[in-house]
Amino acid sequence: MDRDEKKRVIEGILFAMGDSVEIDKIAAALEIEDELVVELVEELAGEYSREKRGVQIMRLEQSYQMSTAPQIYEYLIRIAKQPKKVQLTDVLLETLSIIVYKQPVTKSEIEKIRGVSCGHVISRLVDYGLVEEIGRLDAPGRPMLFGTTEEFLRAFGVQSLEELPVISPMQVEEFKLQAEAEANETLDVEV
Amino acid sequence: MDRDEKKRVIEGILFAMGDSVEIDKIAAALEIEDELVVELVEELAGEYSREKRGVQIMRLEQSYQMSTAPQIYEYLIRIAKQPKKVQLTDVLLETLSIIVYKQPVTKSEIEKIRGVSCGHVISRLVDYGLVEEIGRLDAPGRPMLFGTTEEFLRAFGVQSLEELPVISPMQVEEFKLQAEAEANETLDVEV
Amino acid sequence: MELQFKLEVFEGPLDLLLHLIDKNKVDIYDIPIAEITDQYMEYVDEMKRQDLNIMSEFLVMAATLLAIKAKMLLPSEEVEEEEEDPRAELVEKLVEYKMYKCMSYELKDMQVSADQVLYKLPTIPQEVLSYEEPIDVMELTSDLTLRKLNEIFQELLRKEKGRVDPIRSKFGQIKREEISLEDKIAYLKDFCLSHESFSFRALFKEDSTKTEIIVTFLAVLELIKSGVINIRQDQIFDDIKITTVQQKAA
Repeated sequence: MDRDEKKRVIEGILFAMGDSVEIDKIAAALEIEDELVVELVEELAGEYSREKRGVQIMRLEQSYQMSTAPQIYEYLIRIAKQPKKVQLTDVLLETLSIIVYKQPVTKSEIEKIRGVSCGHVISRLVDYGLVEEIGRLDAPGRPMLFGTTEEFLRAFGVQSLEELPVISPMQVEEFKLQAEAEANETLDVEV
Repeated sequence: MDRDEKKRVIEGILFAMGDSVEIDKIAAALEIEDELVVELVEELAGEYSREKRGVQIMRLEQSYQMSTAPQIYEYLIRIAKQPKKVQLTDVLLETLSIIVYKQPVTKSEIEKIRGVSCGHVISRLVDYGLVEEIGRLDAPGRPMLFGTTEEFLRAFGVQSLEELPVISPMQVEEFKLQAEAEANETLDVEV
Repeated sequence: MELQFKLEVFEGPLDLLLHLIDKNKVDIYDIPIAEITDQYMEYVDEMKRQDLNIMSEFLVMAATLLAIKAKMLLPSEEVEEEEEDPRAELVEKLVEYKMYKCMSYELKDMQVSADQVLYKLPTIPQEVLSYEEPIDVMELTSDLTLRKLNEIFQELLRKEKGRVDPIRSKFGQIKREEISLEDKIAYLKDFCLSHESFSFRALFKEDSTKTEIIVTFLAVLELIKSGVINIRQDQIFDDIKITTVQQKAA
């Protein structure tokens, strides 16, 4: 099987699976090395984007997934049934952001930060598939540890957790200044 | 929107729908004539087959559908068939070790030792064939008693349970003393 | 009722505090505690009027604020060198909370832009999908030895011995922990039917949360009001003795 054939097979696999497919699974099916899989998929993804195709290939941690290109969304929603988009409330987002940046984290740690009980908020995030139990803490009661899922990466359009904005008090100050600047601009316009 | 852009949108539509999509629906989404849709899809399908892609576009009556190319079926089966990596997690191992040393043992006894509910863990071990129901306890509710299977012995290369490393009452006493000593130490520090 | 609308917005006591700090344009590291506490209490009073159920966590914070305020008012006798600012712990909490709140806005923006991509369902022949490889137990247990199994078991026994409190063992599950005042009142009424007199402290387990204690206290107040129980406390900080008022046979 030559290079192009391999790419073809990978294309078909990503299409048929629909979901994200782990690199090592593709490698096993094709009986090639993981590195070659990455190389081939990246080539394929490059062609897609160069040719401005209607579909794209995205990486999610150690997996690849095929999806539509964002540019055609407008036409697509006229015909494709849009999956129910979960509107995350501020409470959910707040709790999620703690899990994102503190994972693996227990419920009581989250509650300590938010200052309110979070049991039902966490279960909602679990229901939405954004968060899952990723183990247990080796402490009395062996409390569950929560972390984010692959679905989280998809929902927030990042390939891996490393791509998320960094969190530090300084950063927060900066956001605040930005927000203030924006607010002032708005005021200027109004005045 | 030029011709290429239209083709791009059609590609995205066929991908996202997965199923067959009627020509008139595509036409409506793009606000173009049915005839033009047919022309564009056929062009797209031609490109796919010329480039020997892993996916193809087929016409079905008054619809089009995107599917995998028949040539890659073999690999598709390989990837779909890949067994999910089963692993004995810590939770499974812990539960197994209790069953090994306490058998015949009920679910609630196991849960008392582990401090968390174990129902699904035990059934997983039963699924793996390492553990089985070996009777019922003559007590209210007649709870199931679990023990290890022959498969377990085979997997660990022992001929009988007598060959298992022993935990003596003396050892248990020792744990107790240790725990007490630790507790006292903590107190000393606090005083 | 403008205030009512506003109150619903706060996610918790920290959120409300941050709002007050922002509104007063004061430095989070140098909170004028007396002022902020007064304003906080005002909000809490308003909330109390609306919904007793959301109160407990806000009350815990109120108590904390009052304690800090008191500490700051007290003349620090012969100032021990470098006495810690009583506000320090609260400030640390506020800063951390604010950090995550800020990030949650970032996340929100990211979600909006990630929304424009669609995926498709798997289209794999059913017979391929439903195939399940049998589990190879030998492979599964290949790097496991009896010795290791024995070690795991011993470790478990050790942990079991060290586990002081069996109730804590249930901490792992997510359970709904909001204790509603209504439930607590119902529970207490029930409890009164079978207990003629009991102590307030007897109502709690070792691991009862502050929230639970506060809600229980509120429930006790409610039952006094409706004449179900009487209470007596001999000294401040003493246990409260509760006696059930004999109900007329219905």
